[in-house]
Amino acid sequence: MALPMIREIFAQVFKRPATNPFPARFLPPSVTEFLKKVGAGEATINPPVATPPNFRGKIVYDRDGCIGCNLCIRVCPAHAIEFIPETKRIRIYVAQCIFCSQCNDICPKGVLTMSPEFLLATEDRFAESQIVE
Amino acid sequence: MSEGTPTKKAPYVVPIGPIHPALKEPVQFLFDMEGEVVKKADFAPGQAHRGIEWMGMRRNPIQIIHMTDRICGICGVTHSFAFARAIEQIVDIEVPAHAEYIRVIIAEFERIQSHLLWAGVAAHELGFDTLFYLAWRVREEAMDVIEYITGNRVNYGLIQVGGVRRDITPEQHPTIQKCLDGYRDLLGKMLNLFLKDTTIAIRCKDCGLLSFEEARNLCTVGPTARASGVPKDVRVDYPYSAYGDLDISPILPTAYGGDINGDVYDRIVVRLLEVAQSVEIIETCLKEMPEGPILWEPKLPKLLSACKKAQGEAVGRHEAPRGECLHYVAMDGHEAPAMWKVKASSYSNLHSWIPMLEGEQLADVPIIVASIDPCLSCTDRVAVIRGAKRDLMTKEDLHQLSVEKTRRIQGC
Amino acid sequence: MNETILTPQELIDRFTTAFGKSISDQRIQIRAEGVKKIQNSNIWMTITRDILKPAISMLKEISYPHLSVISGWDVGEELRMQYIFSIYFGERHGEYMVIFTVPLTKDDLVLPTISDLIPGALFTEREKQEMFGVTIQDIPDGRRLFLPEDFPEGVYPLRKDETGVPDSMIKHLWQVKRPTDRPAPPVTEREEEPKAGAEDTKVKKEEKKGENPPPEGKKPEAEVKSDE
Amino acid sequence: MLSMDILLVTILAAIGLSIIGIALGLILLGIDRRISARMQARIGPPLRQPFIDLKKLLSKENVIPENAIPSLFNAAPIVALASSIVVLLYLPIGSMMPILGGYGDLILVMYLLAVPALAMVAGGFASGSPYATVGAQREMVSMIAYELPLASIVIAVAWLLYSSGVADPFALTSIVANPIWSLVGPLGVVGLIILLLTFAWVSPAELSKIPFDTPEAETELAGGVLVEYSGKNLGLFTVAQGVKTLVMGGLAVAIFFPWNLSPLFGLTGYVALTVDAAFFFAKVILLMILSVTVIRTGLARFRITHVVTLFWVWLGVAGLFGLSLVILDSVLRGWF
Repeated sequence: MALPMIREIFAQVFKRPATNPFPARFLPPSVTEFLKKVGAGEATINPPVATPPNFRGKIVYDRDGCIGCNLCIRVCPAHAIEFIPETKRIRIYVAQCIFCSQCNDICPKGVLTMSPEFLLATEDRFAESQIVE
Repeated sequence: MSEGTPTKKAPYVVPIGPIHPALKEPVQFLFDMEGEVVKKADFAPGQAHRGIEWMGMRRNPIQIIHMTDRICGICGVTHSFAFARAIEQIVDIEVPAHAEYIRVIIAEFERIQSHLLWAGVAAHELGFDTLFYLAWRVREEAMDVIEYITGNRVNYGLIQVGGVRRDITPEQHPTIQKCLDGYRDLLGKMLNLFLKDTTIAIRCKDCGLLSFEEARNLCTVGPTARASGVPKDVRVDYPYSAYGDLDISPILPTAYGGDINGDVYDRIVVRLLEVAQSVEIIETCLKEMPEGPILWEPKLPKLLSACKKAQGEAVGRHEAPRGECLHYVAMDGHEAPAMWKVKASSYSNLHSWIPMLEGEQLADVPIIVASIDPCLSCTDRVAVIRGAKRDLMTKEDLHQLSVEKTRRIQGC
Repeated sequence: MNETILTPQELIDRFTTAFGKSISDQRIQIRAEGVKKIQNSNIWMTITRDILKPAISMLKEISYPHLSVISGWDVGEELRMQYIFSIYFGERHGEYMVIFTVPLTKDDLVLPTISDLIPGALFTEREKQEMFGVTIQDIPDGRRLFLPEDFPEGVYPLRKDETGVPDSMIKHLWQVKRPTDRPAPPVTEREEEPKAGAEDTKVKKEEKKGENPPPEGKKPEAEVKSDE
Repeated sequence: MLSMDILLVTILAAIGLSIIGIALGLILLGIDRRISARMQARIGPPLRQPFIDLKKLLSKENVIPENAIPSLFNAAPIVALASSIVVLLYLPIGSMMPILGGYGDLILVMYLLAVPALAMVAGGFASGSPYATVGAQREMVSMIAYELPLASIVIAVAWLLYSSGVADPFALTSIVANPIWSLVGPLGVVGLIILLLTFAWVSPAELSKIPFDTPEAETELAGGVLVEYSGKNLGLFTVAQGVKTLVMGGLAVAIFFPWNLSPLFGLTGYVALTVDAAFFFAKVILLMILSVTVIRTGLARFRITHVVTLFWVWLGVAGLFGLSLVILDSVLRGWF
């Protein structure tokens, strides 16, 4: 019987695990409590694996530079962008955004960019953190 | 089976799916069993049909390009590649050669990560979780490079009608090369762990057989067809994109020295060797990449209006990790295509399940099902079937039920 | 696969000789990509329903075809079904595609099954039945493929006429529960761009005027179908 | 009066040992998971994870399927746990003699070892799910399969003790008192090593671990015999699994590695008991890592047909071969 894996696993025991311990280096008694503390600034998270340059994370919108041309709405595949007629500006629902950054490409004023931020999970898809306007 | 122990010969039905740990995707199987042997197999796909074609026929090509990224969770470039090729034929766009090479590089990285992902899933189906973790760990390297080039790990968003959206600059070459070197070193180890392991061999050899005729007549594609000896590889047969410039040949199980049996083992061989082939292709492409622009038309409004004017029909094909992927598109002077038909690679392969499964042991069902690397779709809400009644439950409903239940338990 | 390879034109000639008037609108679509610009070709032929099976048999004699998929296109007065094949696979750079378009009038949506010639066609024939409302005669397994059992009869999702998906079945998921009373955020008007970048902006503005401006509620606002 | 005292002490000791046994069993499961995770380049759960899991399971509701037989369905986990604990009471732990040592022997232990598996079979059939039924069938088949090699080990041990003139050759006390390695010559040592390796392959089967976890086969049967179990019942099965792991390790230690540390250091009294118990547990951990963790981490799952072939043909032959070597050895030594 050839079992090449046995050698492999013995070698692995003495190596460092590949896991990146996130969000804490050691399992806290309650992850929810821990994250609350992080929010309050009482604890720090063990950072996630770093993102490369030009990563497409949460969208950033410079409202004042926008000219309300609507091109972004025309190419958004997910209908995540809404036009606000009063101010001729847009509102982006991050929960519906698919992070294709097509709106960034088409924007004539360059007011839309992608930030490296990707820890966006929340319960409420219309929470303050999920709306960019 | 409250009537007691079924005797060895009594046929009984084992349902597997739509949701089952053996299936990573929703599909329902019904097996007529005799003891441990599958007598008759039937399956029903479409448990979570999303109507993507329907959605696409109400969007413009630039929007669809990003929707195609999301047809499959693993093939982030396959569908956009095939779709873009179809549109480019209708609009008569000449894609810069530089962009074609970048497309091929990403497509091959995708093949590497997809085959490694499959290898992990296959190992898991065999109850070999260690190999599953190992395969997925090394897959990360390819994912990281893909993220480095395109900006995202899964939905690359790289392809644009008429080219690609991001360049591969000379500064990026060392990182890519490092990853490729890593894979070249690793491949011997993977082949050893998968193909020399006795437990894998006894589980996979002569299991899930698909003969040459069956593979050809059932129109299978990709590694499933090649493992049965059908030398079908769009990259080789049909010169498209930068593949026409490359000197490659389809990988058959004979490349590992064995005969062609068309069993699960052969499918492992083909996929693992294709990883090596992909590494070669990427290296060649990096070396021979011509200079030039990356887009036919960088101004998107212009591109959109060019698409709107176009009329006609075309098919775009690409050899995805799972086999031929084909998009049929018809444009009739509107912004949205008049017809868009997506033929994903698994669509052609699912039929081969029936001849593979019948006569096999129940224990081999997961690995056989996984061996064609099925890729269906993964979004659905919970469907509750009680008797003849069938309704959908949303997250709110489920949450409400959990709250009620917790209260009930705490109460007593 | 041991026969000599026919060129696309030879193939068309053979078909027109054999079937004469039943074949129309034949064309070869050639494309060359990459650096070496090696050509690949797709052959399109419109054929009548009667010669569908003989044509496929003939294709089989030439080289066993790979049926990718049967597609369809509802052009309004008729349905066009495309049988998309590729032949000569396994030959390096030798493969080309053969696409038979079969037009069907809407009052006679019947097609013969080709699953006796190519067993793998069954899957896509089943799909055509449920998606386009085409009847495939003598189909060995006529069950639905992708649509759920409780999907209403007589609704064919890929049709564009009154048998298509009605508005009542469409849920606009992207709109669901979107806040409607959210106040617009204040905007600080900025003076028109000074120096750098002004050139670029002008170009883009012109473009916008020249081409068609973004539609505001022009196009049927795309809907997202529910996941069913 | 005196017998009443003994009875009381026995009962108290039995309860104490059961609790310790359950705790140690769960720790064993934790160690197994942790080591296995490290072998797979993961960090793995904390050692107390089985306790956390158990706490959660015990606080949940039992869900009984509509077409199950409730009485049998609910009795199965209790029987499984109880029988595992009873086996534990028959095992010598370090230098502490078994609590129930006087009431049974190795044969009884073998029977009792089969009971948890039988309970799972009964529970599986009672669940009324096709997965559980298939799982239960497989469990029965694999039980029958691994009994043969296990029996050859027991017979070899008993033969050795008997031929050396030890009274009560099947009693665990006498097995522990007379380390079998000291009773054999070189040929017998080879035979015993073969038997030890056989035992190392029987243990994971007895514990339904990969590659022998066909009855539970997650990817095929979604948990097999256990598919319908939830909440407290599943918790009981988890505990039984832990205790069984301890028992299998303890049995291996008692038969093959019965030595203690206390004579070496001249310790007596409670110190000796504690040291020996700790040493015993260390031996159990080591054996479990080698025969359960390594095998389950390094192999793929077998098909049930493979399990039968392996145990009936390969390990059956190996067991019988080891047994014959041991017998041959003692016969030869008897002659000279």
